[in-house]
Amino acid sequence: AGEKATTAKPLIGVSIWSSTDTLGSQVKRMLDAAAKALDVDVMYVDQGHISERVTASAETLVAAGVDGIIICNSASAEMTSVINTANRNKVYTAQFFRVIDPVANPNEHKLAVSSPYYVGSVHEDEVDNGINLVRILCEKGNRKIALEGWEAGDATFLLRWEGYKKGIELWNAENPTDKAVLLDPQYGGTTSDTGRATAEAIINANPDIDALIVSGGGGDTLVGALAAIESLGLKGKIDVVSTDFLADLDEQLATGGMAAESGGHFCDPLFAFMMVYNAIKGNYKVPTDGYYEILFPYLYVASSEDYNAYAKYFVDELPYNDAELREMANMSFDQLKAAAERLSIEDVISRR
Amino acid sequence: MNETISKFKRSKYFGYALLFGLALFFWAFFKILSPHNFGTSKLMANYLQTSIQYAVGGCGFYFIVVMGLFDMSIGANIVLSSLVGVLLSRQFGYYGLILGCLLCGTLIGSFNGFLYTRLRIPSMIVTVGLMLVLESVAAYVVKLDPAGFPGKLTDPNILAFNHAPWNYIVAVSAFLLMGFILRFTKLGTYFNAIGSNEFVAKSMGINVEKYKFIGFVLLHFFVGIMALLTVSYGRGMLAVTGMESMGRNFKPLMGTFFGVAFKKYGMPVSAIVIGEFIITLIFNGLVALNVPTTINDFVTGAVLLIIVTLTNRGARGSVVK
Amino acid sequence: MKEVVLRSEKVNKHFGITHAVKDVSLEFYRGEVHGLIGENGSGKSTYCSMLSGIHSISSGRFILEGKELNVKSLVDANMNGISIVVQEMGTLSGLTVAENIFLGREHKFMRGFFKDTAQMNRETQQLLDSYGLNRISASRVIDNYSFEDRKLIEIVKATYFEPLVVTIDETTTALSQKGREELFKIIEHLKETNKTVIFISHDLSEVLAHTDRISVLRDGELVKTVNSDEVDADELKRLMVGRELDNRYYRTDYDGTVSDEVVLSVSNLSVPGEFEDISFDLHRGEILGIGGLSECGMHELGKAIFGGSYDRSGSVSLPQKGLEITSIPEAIKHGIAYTSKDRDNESIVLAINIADNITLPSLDVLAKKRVLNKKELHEFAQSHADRMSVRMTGIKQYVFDLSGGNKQKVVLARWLGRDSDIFVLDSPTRGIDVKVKADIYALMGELKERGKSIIMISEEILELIGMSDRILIMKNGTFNGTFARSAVLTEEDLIAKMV
Amino acid sequence: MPVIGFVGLVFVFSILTNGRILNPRNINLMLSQVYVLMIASLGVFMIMTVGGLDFSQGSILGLTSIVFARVSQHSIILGIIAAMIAGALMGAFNGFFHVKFRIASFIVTICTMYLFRGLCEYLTTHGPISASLRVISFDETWLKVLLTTIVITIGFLAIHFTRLGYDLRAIGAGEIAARFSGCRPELTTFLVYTVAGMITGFASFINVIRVGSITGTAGSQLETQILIALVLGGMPIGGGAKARFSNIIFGALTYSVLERSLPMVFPVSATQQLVKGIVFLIVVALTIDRKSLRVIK
Ligand SMILES: Nc1ncnc2c1ncn2[C@@H]1O[C@H](COP(=O)(O)OP(=O)(O)OP(=O)(O)O)[C@@H](O)[C@H]1O
Ligand SMILES: Nc1ncnc2c1ncn2[C@@H]1O[C@H](COP(=O)(O)OP(=O)(O)OP(=O)(O)O)[C@@H](O)[C@H]1O
Ligand SMILES: [Mg+2]
Ligand SMILES: [Mg+2]
Repeated sequence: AGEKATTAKPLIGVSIWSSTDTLGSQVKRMLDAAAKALDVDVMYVDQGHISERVTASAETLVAAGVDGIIICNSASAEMTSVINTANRNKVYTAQFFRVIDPVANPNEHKLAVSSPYYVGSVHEDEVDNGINLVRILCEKGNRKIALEGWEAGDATFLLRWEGYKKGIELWNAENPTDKAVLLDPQYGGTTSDTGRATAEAIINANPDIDALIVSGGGGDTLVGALAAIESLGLKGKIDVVSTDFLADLDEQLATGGMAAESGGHFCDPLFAFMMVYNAIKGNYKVPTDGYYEILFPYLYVASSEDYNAYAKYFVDELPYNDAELREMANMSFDQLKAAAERLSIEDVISRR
Repeated sequence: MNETISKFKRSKYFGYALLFGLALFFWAFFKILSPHNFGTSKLMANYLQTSIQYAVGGCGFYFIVVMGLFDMSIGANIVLSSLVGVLLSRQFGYYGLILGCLLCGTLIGSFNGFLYTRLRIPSMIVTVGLMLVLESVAAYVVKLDPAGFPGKLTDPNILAFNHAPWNYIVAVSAFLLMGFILRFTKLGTYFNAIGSNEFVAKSMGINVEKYKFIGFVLLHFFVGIMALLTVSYGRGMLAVTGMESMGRNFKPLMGTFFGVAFKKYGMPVSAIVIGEFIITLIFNGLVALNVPTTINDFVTGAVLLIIVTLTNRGARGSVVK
Repeated sequence: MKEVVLRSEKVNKHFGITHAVKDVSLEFYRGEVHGLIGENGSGKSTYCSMLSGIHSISSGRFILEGKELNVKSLVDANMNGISIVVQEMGTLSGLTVAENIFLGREHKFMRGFFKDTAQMNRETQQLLDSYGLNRISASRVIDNYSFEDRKLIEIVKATYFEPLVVTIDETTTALSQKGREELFKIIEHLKETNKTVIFISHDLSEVLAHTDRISVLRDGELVKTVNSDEVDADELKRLMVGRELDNRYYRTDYDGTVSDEVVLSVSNLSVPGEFEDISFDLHRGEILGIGGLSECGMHELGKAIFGGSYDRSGSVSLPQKGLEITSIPEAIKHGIAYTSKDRDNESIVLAINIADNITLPSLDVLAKKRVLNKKELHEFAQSHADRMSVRMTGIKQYVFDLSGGNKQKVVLARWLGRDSDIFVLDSPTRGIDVKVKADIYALMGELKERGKSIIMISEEILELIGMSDRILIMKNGTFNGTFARSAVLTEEDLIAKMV
Repeated sequence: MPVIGFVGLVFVFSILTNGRILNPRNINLMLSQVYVLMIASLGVFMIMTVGGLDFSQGSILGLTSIVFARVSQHSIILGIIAAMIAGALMGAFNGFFHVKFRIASFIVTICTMYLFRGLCEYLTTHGPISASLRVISFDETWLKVLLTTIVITIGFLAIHFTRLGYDLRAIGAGEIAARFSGCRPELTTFLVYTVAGMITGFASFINVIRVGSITGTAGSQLETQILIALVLGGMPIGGGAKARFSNIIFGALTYSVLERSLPMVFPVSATQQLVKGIVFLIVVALTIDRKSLRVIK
């Protein structure tokens, strides 16, 4: 693959759970724009977060002759196979939305650190995000909080759940007389109808909850959960927070359908893409005693004005235009990292 | 005396007694374990609301399952028809949504039926191929949607089928239509006849190919209705690829199993509706007990297997594949 | 009175090499009950199937009321005034009684798209009631009724459309005494309303009692048509059997003595609903004939001996080896062979090739330490197919392509290959042409010579008399008579014990 | 016919990818997906030969992978044995309901697909189940090739040189007649389901050494992949005499080539799948043997 980089357009493979669902299609839109701006070819393989298909996707991409892979895996153990495939075939790889936890997965971590082809990872601080969302809810006066996830055992969900639990612990430590509780999660899949059915079941079983966390799932689960609340006549009575943005978020925020929202993370893969691109170009030297890591910030939206700005700069147009993307491609890693950590609605406004 | 009992045991009333008995059993089971947050009359209405969409699909499935055919592309059709409905609703409002779902569903049905009868490939296989094709077409259709969040029903003025009474009106019309078709047209009889013995049916002058085709069209027409309810219920649809739409085949199919199992009591439609209701009841009961929904699939599978075993077992020495 | 309503002109039917119906020209009068009799396989059912659109006509034509009849399906025939009660099951399970009666003919109750089921059920019920069948409910699913009731429903179905001609193909054996009376009442009624009934039955007294004229078929040919009041049963039998008593087919010796060695002992064998408490011994080198009417339980008996019946009680044992046979694999292992009357379903696997069919029962013998050798299997199959001179393109040919006689040869080949000692042959010459028949009889003689024993279950009386050392006649599930081999044994003797 | 389908497909895609799929490095990658599929197809091949279907194989793979992962913490050999036993039990469960209660196999296995999947998800609620760290060291091509070859060879020998193959085809072609020919259809069918589960249990070993840990979705859709692969390989859906052992080999290979080559030619997933669906339909329409299907269901 190395020799190809000099002769032909680089080809970067994207291994993603789905390039057609809400979040996935946003990711694809962002990456396609970057590829066009940088004159790079991209190729997608959808793996549905099924372990064996995740590892197979890396092989498929390598077989197709990519120079680099960005991947959103579903469990850290899969990365062993992915990194081995990358090493064997001299293909750079980076994770997005995911990182290998050095404590929970020391061996995978060691492999990643020592690999000359594992470039690094761009991810969110899920635990921190979880703590934040719970804090927002508790401060709004909610004391019984239900939780709807999408798929049991998913790595990201588990981190978020940990965050929610920590958030509750913190709150209860600070307010020993006014404790809050978090219910065990139920799982609503990634589609809006299953999301709604599960949310209805949760509320039917726990009519006294005052808040619901819909922890991702690409956005459709949340759409369904809101439909459930509305149809049960509880809109405004149950505070909802989530980690995926919605189409009618402004209205939901205005009418009390939503309490707060974190999201905007579809740019995260862009930075992974930039890292791999630069590694292919030889601009970033991939260390064999570490890797590049970017902690991507969530955007928090709590009012309809916020959302309108978000819609303008993140949905209607992309947060980066061609020129900015080309410029980003020439940044050093530290600059790239800074750019990622800076990304916010204000950041985009300042650039326009 | 014995005669009366055995007569009763084969009658519709027995079928109803059995089904309501089952429903009551599960209701009581969860009610005892979780008296406060399960099975109140208001909640029962909620459960019903959730289950009817699957029952509509189950009704459709029944048409071809009684003929011994199968269709793996139901889920893909739901996705595609919903997305077409949403796309058209952007321009034509309700008309677009309704016609988009129903017409697209029916068209796909005739396409499936056409390929099946023309290519003469077993239905299970032809529909696997079609499932792959339809899923990817849906991924293209969703790209045609100009909305910021494509495939979502964002306009609050187009959500009538999302809640009572319109969702019930649509579903009940579908059930009545199915009852009507089975009872008041030749189709129900012919489907049964083809399922019972295709050769005899043929020699009775029934155009088997034609009625199989009609079976597919009807199935997918009902799937179109289910798509309308599903997309409204969830306020949007997600385009999926990689065979993930197959997950949508099975909920309606379970209702169909009930229908087929209770066919001998002459009450397929009611059995499908009550059957789906029972499944939803169990799901909600488990949530009420705070059992993780992950075990739900386990319970659903087990309950279905028990029901099929009790009602649908073949005679000794019969050939069942 | 003697107005011809239906006539056939030189009608023929070929099934592959079988010439089932040969140049049959017949006339049926309006308002008569016309009996059609003949031995098994003489072409009665085939003739009627062509009349009613179930089978196509190979050549010739039917003329109904002066117009050539050209029907493609049962329903089509109904529309033209012909209806039939078929010999086999003719109703569809899973449908209601009314739906069965009106299948393919719903138009009467269609109001546009709308099928008036209530009206259909009502009319069906009235119809059933008018036949005195009020115990049958029109809206119930037919599976709820017994075989007998289903037959009666078929009769009702066949007579509903006021057809000109009704064919009733061997239905009485399915009916109890009461059912038969109901049937004859219906026939009487049809006759009174000036309809024509073609009535097929093996029960000659019944035929004589209820028909006006009788036509006799033999080997697909019409022998003669007679007036019922001018003949007796003996005369009919002569006409039916008619052919030069083909003694050259059969064994020429009349020595029925066999060795004392008992190779198979059946005691107190029962299968509920089929036969009860059957006991007998089979000797070495014996051909034991078992005869009776089709429903007498003898077919099930053969199956039960082979271990193929569910719910069997009593015992089948091999006294020399001191063991009991309880399952098919055991029966095969200990040298028992079985050919079923239902050849296509039970004797042979149609959808695999000849070679596999021949080797299938012998695989355990052919396997050396459980390992099979392709070449050996091939040679094995080839040699036994050749030995039976199966007419085929090769042993890789699929069995469903073969004619009935050749299928039967394959069946026999597999058991010869297995080197069986005891042959339970149910209807061994069913649907087989004269040449093959002779081959099979010769083979049976040869097997006897070699000390093998044969139980031959047959509905063909001549065959029983011609081949058996001893004949057991069954009636209603029990033995009703025993005959030793003798030159003077007549068909009448046997028939007397059957009916 | 399936050979022609396979060769034709390889030929077409070699041209479309400028020969990239034949590049030696790629052949290795192409094959990496074949192992689990081919092994699990062996069991389903037998099931389909007797005329049945099995939709629960994916869930069985998921559950047996969990069993293997758990037990591998103690001993890898024990893990393989435990996974095979677990698979055999699940297969026996299918076979029992199908044979004993005479319920159509696709109904039974759809029910158990749910049942086993539910268990699988339940067991992974608190995160993926990790296997022993040592299993990753088994992720060597030569080992996977060797194991697959061994399993397939055993299958081949059993089907060709013992009465198994004859029994299966006879039962598939005519169960009643097979019974009267000395086969034991009920026992055989039950055992076939059991063995199929056991084989998939064995495949879980290869599955786990490739992915390292097991999530709730492990093995999802394997059943459909197997169905597609076998049908591409020329397997008649109703089983019987026309089932050929080569269906497994060419089926699994064709499926893998298709799966691997499409992304090389079409960069967008939706297009890949569209083409896959159409190719599948065309190959089946051209190669299916309609003569032996009297009634096409
Ligand atoms: N006992 C039965 N067994 C099998 N099929 C039956 C039986 N009774 C009726 N059917 C079939 O079902 C069709 C519909 O019957 P019917 O109108 O009694 O039921 P329905 O009203 O549609 O259902 P439900 O009673 O569930 O509302 C009939 O036309 C017939 O084909
Ligand atoms: N579908 C068929 N294919 C091939 N041969 C057939 C078929 N149906 C009947 N035959 C053969 O045609 C001949 C006439 O059979 P048919 O059924 O008409 O006899 P039958 O007189 O009705 O006998 P039975 O008294 O046993 O009912 C027999 O040799 C039979 O084997
Ligand atoms: Mg007869
Ligand atoms: Mg006959």
